[in-house]
Amino acid sequence: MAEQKKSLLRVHSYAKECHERSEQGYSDAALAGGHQPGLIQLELADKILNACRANSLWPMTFGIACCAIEMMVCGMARFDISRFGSEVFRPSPRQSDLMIVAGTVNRKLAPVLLTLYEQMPAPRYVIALGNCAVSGGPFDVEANYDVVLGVDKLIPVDVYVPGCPPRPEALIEGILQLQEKIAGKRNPFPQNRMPKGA
Amino acid sequence: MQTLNSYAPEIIRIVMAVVGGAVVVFGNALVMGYMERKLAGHFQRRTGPMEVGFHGLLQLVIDGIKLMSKQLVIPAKADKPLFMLAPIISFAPVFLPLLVIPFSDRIQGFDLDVGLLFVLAIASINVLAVLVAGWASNNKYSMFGAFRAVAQNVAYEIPMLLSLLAIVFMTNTFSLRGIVEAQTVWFIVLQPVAFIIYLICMVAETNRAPFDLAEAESELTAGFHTEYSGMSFSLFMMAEYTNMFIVSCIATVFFLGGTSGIPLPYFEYTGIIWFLLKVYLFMFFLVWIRWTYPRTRFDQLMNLCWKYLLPISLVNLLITVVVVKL
Amino acid sequence: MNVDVIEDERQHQFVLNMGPQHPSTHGVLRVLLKMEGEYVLDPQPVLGYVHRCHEKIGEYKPARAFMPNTARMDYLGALIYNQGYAMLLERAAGIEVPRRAEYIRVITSELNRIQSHLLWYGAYLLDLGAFTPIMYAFDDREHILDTLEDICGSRLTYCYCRVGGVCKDIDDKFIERTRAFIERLRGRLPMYEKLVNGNIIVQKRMKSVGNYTPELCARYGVTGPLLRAAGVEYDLRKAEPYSVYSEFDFEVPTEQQGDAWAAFNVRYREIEQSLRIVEQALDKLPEGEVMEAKVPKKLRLPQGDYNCSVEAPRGELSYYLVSDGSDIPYRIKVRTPSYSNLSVVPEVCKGMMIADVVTSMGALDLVIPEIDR
Amino acid sequence: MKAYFTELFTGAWSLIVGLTVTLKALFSPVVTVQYPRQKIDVTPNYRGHIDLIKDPETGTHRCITCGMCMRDCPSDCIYLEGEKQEGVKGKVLTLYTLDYTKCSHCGACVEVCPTQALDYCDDYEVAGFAREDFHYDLLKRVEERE
Repeated sequence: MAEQKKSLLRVHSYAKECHERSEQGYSDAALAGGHQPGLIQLELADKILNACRANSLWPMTFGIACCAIEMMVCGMARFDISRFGSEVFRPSPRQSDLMIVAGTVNRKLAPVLLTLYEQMPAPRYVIALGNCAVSGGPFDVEANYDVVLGVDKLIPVDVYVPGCPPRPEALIEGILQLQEKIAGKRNPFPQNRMPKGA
Repeated sequence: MQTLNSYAPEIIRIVMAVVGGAVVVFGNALVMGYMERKLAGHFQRRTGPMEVGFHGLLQLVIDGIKLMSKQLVIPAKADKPLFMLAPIISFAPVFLPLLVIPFSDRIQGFDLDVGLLFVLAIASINVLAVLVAGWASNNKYSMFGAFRAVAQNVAYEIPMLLSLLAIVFMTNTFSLRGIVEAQTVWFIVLQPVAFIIYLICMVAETNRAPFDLAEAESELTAGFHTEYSGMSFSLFMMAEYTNMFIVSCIATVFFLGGTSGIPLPYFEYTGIIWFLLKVYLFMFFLVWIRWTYPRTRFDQLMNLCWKYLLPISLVNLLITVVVVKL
Repeated sequence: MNVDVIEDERQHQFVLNMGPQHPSTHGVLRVLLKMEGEYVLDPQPVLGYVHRCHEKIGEYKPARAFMPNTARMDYLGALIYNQGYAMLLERAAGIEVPRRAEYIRVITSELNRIQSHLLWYGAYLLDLGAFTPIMYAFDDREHILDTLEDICGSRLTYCYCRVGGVCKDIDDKFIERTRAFIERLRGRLPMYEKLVNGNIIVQKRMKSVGNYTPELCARYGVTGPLLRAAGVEYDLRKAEPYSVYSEFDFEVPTEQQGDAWAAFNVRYREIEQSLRIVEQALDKLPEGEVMEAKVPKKLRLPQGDYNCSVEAPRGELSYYLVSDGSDIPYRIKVRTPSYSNLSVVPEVCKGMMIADVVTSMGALDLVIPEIDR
Repeated sequence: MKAYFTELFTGAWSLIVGLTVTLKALFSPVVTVQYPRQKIDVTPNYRGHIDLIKDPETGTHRCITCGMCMRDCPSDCIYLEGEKQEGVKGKVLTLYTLDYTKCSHCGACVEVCPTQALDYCDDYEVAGFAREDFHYDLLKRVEERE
């Protein structure tokens, strides 16, 4: 019984793959699948699909530390990312398109992060929210022995949002930039006209 | 030649019914999805979808297309055939109950003598789909969700049927049109207790909050559809919305007089406007309570059913029988 | 001995892994649940998913440079953590703090406590499956954050206290906004009572879930609202008044049942008490400097060990610092309340349904980075 | 039996009361700020990343290259270099880089500066596609500012 419990507790040790990735960065082979060109190229269809993907980014409920609170605030009444169609925080990675890494990733969490990223169906996007996720932040000091210095060493990151923690506006800006990256067109559209009744 | 002629109008009717059913299912999912997100927004004092199309009108269309274009993940240790089958089992039968629902005096697939039984029978296939989905996913959370859904649906079908039976005793017919026609006074006035019981059972049958134990987000991540992605997930969602539509239709037929309402001049199909209005009133209610109440616990849910709803609906049925038959 | 029993156990029991990514663990806590059906036989929390070497970093830097780290341990009670650490260093270096600075610390700390409780209130109801209260709670919370941002410069992880005072004086605008907020929140509380506290589903979900007896709390070192929910009137602000808390008139809310509902009520009533403290502090606010002038640039702490405890939103927080006479501490140890509070989970949540485990853990008001440090 | 019905009715009543609250919210105005179109007035005290102040008298920064900020920074995010130049008293700043991705907004650098050469800037909506985007060259920023 004790043995069984111990082995259960040891599941997420700093896996070999994570160690390699954080030392050397991720290899292209690790990323294949998500960004492979399709067999048939249909430009118009791609354009439409990309526009759709950009405007319905469903984030995963995956808060790690301080920035998670600002991520929650983003979904709340004041800032309300539902205006851009991304308030549907899905608890299951299978149904989400966007992983907002909101907080510090350490060696114990790194394999979990990888698993979650790989459980998300393609196309998937990652936003590194906050200094810890961008580069290790205030923990990138001599005494640090556990924090992974930047989540981009483990998984490919699309948009970086620095700050400690960033204001919710910065996260919205990050989502808008991600939309621009996906669809090539910046939301909101048209740029500076308020919709009536808002 | 003779036979073909006699069959031709029937074929047209079938085609029309199928097309109509598809329109209702997909249209309802879009309208309901939009309504839910927008209403949720305003219940919480925010705007909801806003930037995608005028006031976010295109949001649901875009979500649908996105879900279709997502990768379909099948977990390595899942039971593949069953895993693929579950969303289809859930989604395919939702067309059938729409056939017997009298949307107006003229719009009805066919008037079945046992319309009510037909609807309830088909509606319970959904729970099979949930069970299959939970089992095939090979995920403990899904499994929990599936078991809860089965227990819940089996339990709540009883008071639901009993409350509706009270009305069947009054009208002496199972035919939905017959029931609509029998209502000189809306049955909500004559049978308020049955109405309230039906209302509660309706929420439980569709697995909506506060009885959404099958997909209890904070306990079981996403419940029975934890492992489903992309299109199969959206099939589940569409089935859920259509089931909501169907139970609301039944409520309208049984308690709010179906198509009755102030007739509009020069319009033969005026009934459908009233009908849909009432249906969406129920849908609004479902959304309203979802964004107001917390979730109940599983044993409390069962308590509510066996200790309160079942005895009260039985008593209600007895009283109805005594009053009607004496 | 009995083979049948063991086989039986294997057939019926299984392990459910809740977390690290799970909506109701408030972060990346992982709980291993040994289950039989819906019932939890043995819950075991697994920690360390946000371990960020805070204490080790503290040993490498001058004592003063640890201040931003304190805010990141518990991001919801950042100002209280700041205050505690500043008080520790002042105690060690023998620095007097101006009275106005003490008052400002109390005002900001209590505002911080209110926002922490409001966030917990919303998040707890979210755990129970209600989506709307969290929106209303966050709406009120935004007002506090705006007010605090005006003087502290950030919304969440403030670094406001300094050794010997606070870094920025408050102005009339701040006082005005705070008073307006007190008015507003008092007007909103009846709405919460109608929507949540009176709701039968909420009461049914929370009542008699968890059993925190005073003995259990003493055994595991549980402090804060949970201890008060068990009937022990212990609040550091009253028990050993630090700062200027002895000058205010407030109550320590307690309940007797020791379940989730009692903890819920204690926290809810604490919001009202904190409002009272802020109001009195604003009335009594003395004039003067906010920063002691004679604070050395390089803070050398005399050799010895120092301790300082404050009442954080989640319980008793205490800092322990060993100094070898240089400006870099030899050792910093932080006793965080959530860690002790979490340790009762295996005992309290035994035999519960899985939904109750969620309720019970929500009542603990966990902040995971504070547990792992 | 009495308890049974009391619970039923009080429970039902509490549920109805709850519904009125949300219904009232449905008809009250929204509190959302339509962010990209409409912005909150962020307080002037907001702590963004640090910036060198442009002195209106001299038209340049006030940094004397003492390196206090670099030494006091808890997370080593500031790096600056200076060199002796002919005809100028003290050192002249030649490089001032800030690795914003490590900053924790503690304000140590701003407070320690003997000439008050540093201040927080108001950029609260920064995001980018690479982490190098946030390695700011403050000297260049102060020159580019009008």
